[in-house]
Amino acid sequence: MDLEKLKELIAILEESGLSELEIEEEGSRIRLQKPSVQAATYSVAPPAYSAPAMNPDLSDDAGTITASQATKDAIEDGGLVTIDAPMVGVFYASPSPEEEPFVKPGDDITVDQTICIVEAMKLMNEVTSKVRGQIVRVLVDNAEPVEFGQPLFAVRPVDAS
Amino acid sequence: MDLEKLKELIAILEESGLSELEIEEEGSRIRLQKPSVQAATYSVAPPAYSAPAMNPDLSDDAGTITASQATKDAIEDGGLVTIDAPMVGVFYASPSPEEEPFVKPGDDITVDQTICIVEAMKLMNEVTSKVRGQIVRVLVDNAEPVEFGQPLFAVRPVDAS
Amino acid sequence: MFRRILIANRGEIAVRIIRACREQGINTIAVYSSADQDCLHASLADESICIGPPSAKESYLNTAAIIAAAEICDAHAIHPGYGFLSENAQFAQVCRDCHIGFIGPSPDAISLTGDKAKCREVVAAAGVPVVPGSDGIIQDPAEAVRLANEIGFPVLVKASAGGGGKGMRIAHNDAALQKAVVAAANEAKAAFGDGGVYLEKFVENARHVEVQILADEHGKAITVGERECTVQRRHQKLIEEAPAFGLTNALRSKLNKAALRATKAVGYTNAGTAEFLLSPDGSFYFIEFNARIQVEHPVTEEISGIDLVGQQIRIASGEPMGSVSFKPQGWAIEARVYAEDPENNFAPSPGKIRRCHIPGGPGIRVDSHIFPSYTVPPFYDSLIAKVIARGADRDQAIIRLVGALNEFTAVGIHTTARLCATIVDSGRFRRGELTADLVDFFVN
Amino acid sequence: MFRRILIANRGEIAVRIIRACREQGINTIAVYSSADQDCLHASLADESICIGPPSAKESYLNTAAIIAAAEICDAHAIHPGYGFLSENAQFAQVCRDCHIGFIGPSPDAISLTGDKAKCREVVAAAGVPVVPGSDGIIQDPAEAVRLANEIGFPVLVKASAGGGGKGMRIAHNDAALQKAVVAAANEAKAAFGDGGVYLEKFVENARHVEVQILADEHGKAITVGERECTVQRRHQKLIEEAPAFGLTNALRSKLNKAALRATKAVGYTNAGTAEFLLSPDGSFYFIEFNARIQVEHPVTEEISGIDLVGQQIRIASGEPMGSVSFKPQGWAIEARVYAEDPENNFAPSPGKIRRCHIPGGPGIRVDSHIFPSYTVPPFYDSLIAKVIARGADRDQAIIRLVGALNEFTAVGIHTTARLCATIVDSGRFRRGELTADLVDFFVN
Repeated sequence: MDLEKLKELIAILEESGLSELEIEEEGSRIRLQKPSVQAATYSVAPPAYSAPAMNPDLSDDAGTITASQATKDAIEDGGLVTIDAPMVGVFYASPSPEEEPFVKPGDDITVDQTICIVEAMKLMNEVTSKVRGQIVRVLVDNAEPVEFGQPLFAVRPVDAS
Repeated sequence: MDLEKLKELIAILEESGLSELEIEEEGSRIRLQKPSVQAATYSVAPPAYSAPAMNPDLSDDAGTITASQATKDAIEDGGLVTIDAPMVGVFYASPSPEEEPFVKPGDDITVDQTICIVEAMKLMNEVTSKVRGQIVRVLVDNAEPVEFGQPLFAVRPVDAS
Repeated sequence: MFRRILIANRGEIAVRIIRACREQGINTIAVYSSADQDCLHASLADESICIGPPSAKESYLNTAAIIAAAEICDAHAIHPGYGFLSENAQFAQVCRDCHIGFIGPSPDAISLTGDKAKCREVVAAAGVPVVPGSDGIIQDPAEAVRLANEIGFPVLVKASAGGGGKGMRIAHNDAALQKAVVAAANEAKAAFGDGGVYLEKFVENARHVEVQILADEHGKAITVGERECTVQRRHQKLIEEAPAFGLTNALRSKLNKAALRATKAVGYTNAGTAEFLLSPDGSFYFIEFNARIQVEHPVTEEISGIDLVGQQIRIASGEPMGSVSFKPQGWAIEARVYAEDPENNFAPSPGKIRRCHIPGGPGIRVDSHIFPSYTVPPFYDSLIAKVIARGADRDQAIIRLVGALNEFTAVGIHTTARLCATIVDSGRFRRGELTADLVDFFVN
Repeated sequence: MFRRILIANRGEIAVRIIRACREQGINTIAVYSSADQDCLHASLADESICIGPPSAKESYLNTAAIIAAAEICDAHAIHPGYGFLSENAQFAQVCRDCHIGFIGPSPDAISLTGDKAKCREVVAAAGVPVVPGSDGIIQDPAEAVRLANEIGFPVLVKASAGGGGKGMRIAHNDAALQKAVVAAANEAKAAFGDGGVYLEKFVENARHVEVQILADEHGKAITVGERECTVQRRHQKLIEEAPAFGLTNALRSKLNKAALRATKAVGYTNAGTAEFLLSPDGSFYFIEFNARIQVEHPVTEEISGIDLVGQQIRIASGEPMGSVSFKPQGWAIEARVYAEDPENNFAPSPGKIRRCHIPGGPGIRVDSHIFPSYTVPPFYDSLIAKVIARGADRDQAIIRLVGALNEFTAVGIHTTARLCATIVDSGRFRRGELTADLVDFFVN
């Protein structure tokens, strides 16, 4: 999900007389609603950050499942593991715009191998892998903002023995 | 439980520097507590009316069990049934102070037999039995106030067939 | 001063009265039906006593049970709240006969204000403008038609014993009026046991403005400002505010004077409310006198700092009002949160509130009896909370109220909280375009 | 005016700031640690973003994470609340460098007020009375002993970078003082990374009175009255009120002037508080300047109608204060409800709040972030609610607060609500006998 596009959609809805806007495409769904009628809520999969309802979550579940957690669970159900953002910041797949990504799907990775960068306060923090295995999927787009704990890669682990 | 005595106890506690007062005798227990330290709460068995805590009952149980209900349950667990006050008022065991009680433990009663009076607004309301059986216990003292639904008699029912 | 007060009511108003008593060091006795044994008012009172089965008729409307409870618990006085026995002259008389204080006006004043046609006559005779209409009860449809042609259509047919819109009909011509008189009389007869109806000119696009009165038993009476109550749905108020929007000081002063005159005319003591219709041209007409504390009293409390329920108790105990005076500050708006489903024609939505969140913070007051796991019973009024916002001005009160209503959460039932937020947040409401059809505009 | 504000805090103050932003139509961005994902502030904000693991150091105290979040979310400004980064000059400077508004004073003013010995010097130089003591940091125990014999025992040894009673010692004689200087310096070094200590005469039976300041960036500064904060336990305030009890107008006026002079002396802008010791003989001494919104700010809001958090935002955005002025009305008292067990030496009592009841009704304001099923995490401050009562006078505020605190219920954890009720309801408190040991009297 492109964050800029989302902001544009929000602006469009806000300026319109509409109360709600829903777009579904290729497995992702966006629903926007104005707060005067009911609280604003939108979700992207996986979301960079979430815009919660104006009222607290008082559902009967023991706790809220964040979208990040839901993504993580789905991936782990498939026998894969995730590598998560160690900090909030902007995700970069490659050392610089001109260069190739650190890793791409199908690549084998080893422990301590640098697999991406998360930038926070102009500092480029190299993220290294804690597992040995094969990259199955990159879960975020280049230059996309990520929150702490957000899954970045789905990896098929290889037994270290 | 003598209501006048209760009031006296309350006055004594109120005038004292104490915060709490508890008396236990012959299976009945009175506990008084001042509200500034914790909410006032006293209970008599069975209570004419209850003085609840100042804060709402937020226990995890589905609902509060009143003392009346607890008495009722205990009696019914013993295979007996209760005859309950059909209205709030003052319980009288006999038609007038000089006369014998309508019924006493051991008496057999029939359906529609008058078994006591509940006075409300100077009106003497005769309470009749809805069951046939034998009086096992009279649960309230003469001239004691009763609330709606409070068990008055424990009765061993006789099958009507 | 009364030292022990029995509260012959339930729900938020019972809780409100308990809090007022607590402030004055008065012991409280709650009465409850067997459906209400877990209710907040029964928990918060110093003592509580079960007075009957769920049916209101056998519990909260049962004079014998309530008086018996008061006698057993040695209550010095009874506060009837609103609804139930609050405007029942006979109940007030029984209290008097039993030497139990009744926190409200005299039985005579209740009788007079309860007979709406008679009250209208008495107040008109005191020089207060009333809506042109019949002098008291009309005897037959023909008389109604004659009168309607005199004062001009459309007209309203109203039940003299009425309230809440029951036995009320609007008619635009002779034929409709003849039918309306018969229908309204039948409906009034069924609802109140009194088929008397009277006629009033229908004031178009009128606002409902009411004036709060406090009158002690020593001849002092004051007004505590007006409230705007135009936003209603089927004669049920939904949003109220104080002061009323856009009134000139001259008009406000005239309204207050008229309300005081009405108070004296009906011989009223304690807290009461004079209701007026306010026409778009600035003319106003007395319509009725409410002989009780109103649901919407908190908006007046919030702008005045006067504890109206506390005043009721002091007045009923015979104390003079002393130096109480009305110095309004800021603006207050109340939204009524009902356990009803606005998307399903406001069907009652009783049931268990599994979880709830009550909003707080600056300027927010909530009067409510709900708590997590409370079950809203199907037997009584569906009001579960009043959310009141106070602000330096109307805009601030609006924005605070909208925020609080959007926070308000009760999982397990439907409520009118979000609908109220939508209405208060709307341009129409913000601009003060208050009309009787405002709610309908947002429902469909 | 800022249109998007990130709140670098959690709990009740984050909720308070969100409500203030909502009133001004400002979008809010909540940040939360992974322990706080279910928190009310994360739910109420327009957007929320996870910034780190539970440890405060890696989340709410993590400058890089908060700035990154602000940049990602395009926040125009950051409100730091109280605690955490609120009085961190370096953080305020980073915000400035990143062109993000910091809702608080300038980095220089934070630095100066944070260096308590230096601040004391500067304020004393401006003619404000300070407690007799050292000019700045003392270099060695011998110097302390010399000085103490000059000004008279007992004396206080205080950490220059201190707060919350850390690095503070009282000494009654030479030997004890020598030990105290070393111990306080070590404690201060460990707690704040700065071992500088200074000396003050210990004012016996002193009350803690603080003056609320608002100063805009155009040279206007006003006082918004004083607050009484004497009722503390181990330097943690428990009950605060406004105004302070029993002050003469002359004394009040002198305090306000001293506070304004201190404000100018330290070059302060935004909302801040000048703290004073008030001796039983009516003399007072400046002790420190708090460069943040205080926990107890609501009591001032309740008697003044001024939205202090709203003013903070307007001032930080560069707006002039305009006609804001302080016209106090009535009395307000706040009780802090902590998740602590008063019967077990105030041990923290984190855990799941299975059910809760938040009191309401006239005059009651609750600032809280709890809700049913909320789990109080063990990682942060244990404040779970502030219950604030407003009344026409102190007696009314007291009785309302006691009632509300007795209603307050949180099943599953221990709280200080009942203890606060006991203290406020006591004869000592009612009579205004406010001393530092008041809490201890009710705990043992």
